[in-house]
Amino acid sequence: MSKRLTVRYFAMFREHAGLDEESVTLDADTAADVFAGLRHRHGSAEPAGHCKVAINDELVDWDAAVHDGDTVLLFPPVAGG
Amino acid sequence: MSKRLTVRYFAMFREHAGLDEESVTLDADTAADVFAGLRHRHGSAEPAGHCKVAINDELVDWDAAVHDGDTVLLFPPVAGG
Amino acid sequence: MMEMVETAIEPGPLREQLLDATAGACATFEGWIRNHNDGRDVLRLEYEAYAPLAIREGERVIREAMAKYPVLNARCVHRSGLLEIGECAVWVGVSAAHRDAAFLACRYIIDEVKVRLPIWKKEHYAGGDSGWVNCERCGAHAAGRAARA
Amino acid sequence: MMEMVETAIEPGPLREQLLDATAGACATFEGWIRNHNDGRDVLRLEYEAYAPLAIREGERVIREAMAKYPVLNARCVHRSGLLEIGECAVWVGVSAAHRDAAFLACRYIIDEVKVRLPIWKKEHYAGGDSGWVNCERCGAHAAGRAARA
Repeated sequence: MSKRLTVRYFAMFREHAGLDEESVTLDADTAADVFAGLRHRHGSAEPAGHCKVAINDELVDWDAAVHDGDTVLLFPPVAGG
Repeated sequence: MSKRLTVRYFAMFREHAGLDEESVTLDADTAADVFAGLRHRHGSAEPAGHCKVAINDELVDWDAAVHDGDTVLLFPPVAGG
Repeated sequence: MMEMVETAIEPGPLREQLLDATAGACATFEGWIRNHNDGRDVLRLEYEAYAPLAIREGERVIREAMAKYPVLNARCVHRSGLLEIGECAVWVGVSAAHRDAAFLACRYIIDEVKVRLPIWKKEHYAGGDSGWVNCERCGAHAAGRAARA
Repeated sequence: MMEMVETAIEPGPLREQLLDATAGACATFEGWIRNHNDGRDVLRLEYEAYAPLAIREGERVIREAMAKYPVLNARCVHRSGLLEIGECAVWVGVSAAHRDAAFLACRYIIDEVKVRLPIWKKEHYAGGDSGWVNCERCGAHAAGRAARA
């Protein structure tokens, strides 16, 4: 089902998208659907599993449901420390 | 064979002997013999193996030979850190 | 306690905060910017972090460490922004009654922080190019974009 | 490098001496005087050391650690004399390219230092008595003498 979402890109994804944040209308049930549907934006051909995702500032699994109005944060593979 | 040795006591051994250092003449071939021969001085009924010994400022095994004129350092069980 | 900062990490005052009359051991770890990685000369590192979630996930990691091991205090501070060679990117400190718990908790925290917190680093190489660490295969256009950056 | 000191150990300058442009990790350990041991309230600790041999054996331990693990710098400082609760009795610091070696070498050094260096500690208890640590069974007259001390 089509949802209106705010998507935020970080690090390499932000550089690829050329922006921090955008509003998108997307046919997506789960976080994984958002990742797959926005490949042309974040630029990653990798499986979502190598990356992380948060919905409304909560880290979630890729099968977490997205709802209309959610903010989805797409994180490339992390490298702290 | 009887040897003239300088013996130094540390920590609990020093407290028991009531002095840091003394000259002794002792029938001893090895460091273990010194430890056993001076039980009344260092006060330990424990096996030498729980303690350490140095001859002329070198840590040695208990079966190391002692020679006339050596300085033997008797160390109770250590507890650094 | 987890903290994200944008200025130099100072280990001295952080260590003070771990002091406890019942503590017999204190283990710390610091991650420093080194001048090489994977055989390449590194000039400096750029850290990007999403602080709200990094703090929340860091707090979770610290709570896990304190539940797993008998420790008294545990803290972690991570820096973001542009860091030069030799600077401290992350500091972890743990105090405990005994050293075993202090070492294990400190190790647990840094291991988890490195793989769970939303923090990224971009290496700037001697050749003038740059690259996001762990992202070699992240994007189809990755190599080309990094080289142009 | 191994050092024996009779005044307060200051971790700040010691850490500085580990800095190295090729180091990505720094692990430290501190042993602090805690206010309890084996269920007894401890007021302070008295460390006795035979410095010449403690230094030599400490240097040997550090060399062993550097041979076993790929580390860049390793240092240990041990204090002797009368120490109050919360004071630092021993500091170990190791820098390395990677954290695994830094942690393992740091742990190796403190573990060996505790059991190999000619250093002893006497605990002074809240009850007014005192006792040499690890020496419970050292001497026939031990308990009596300590109580009178």
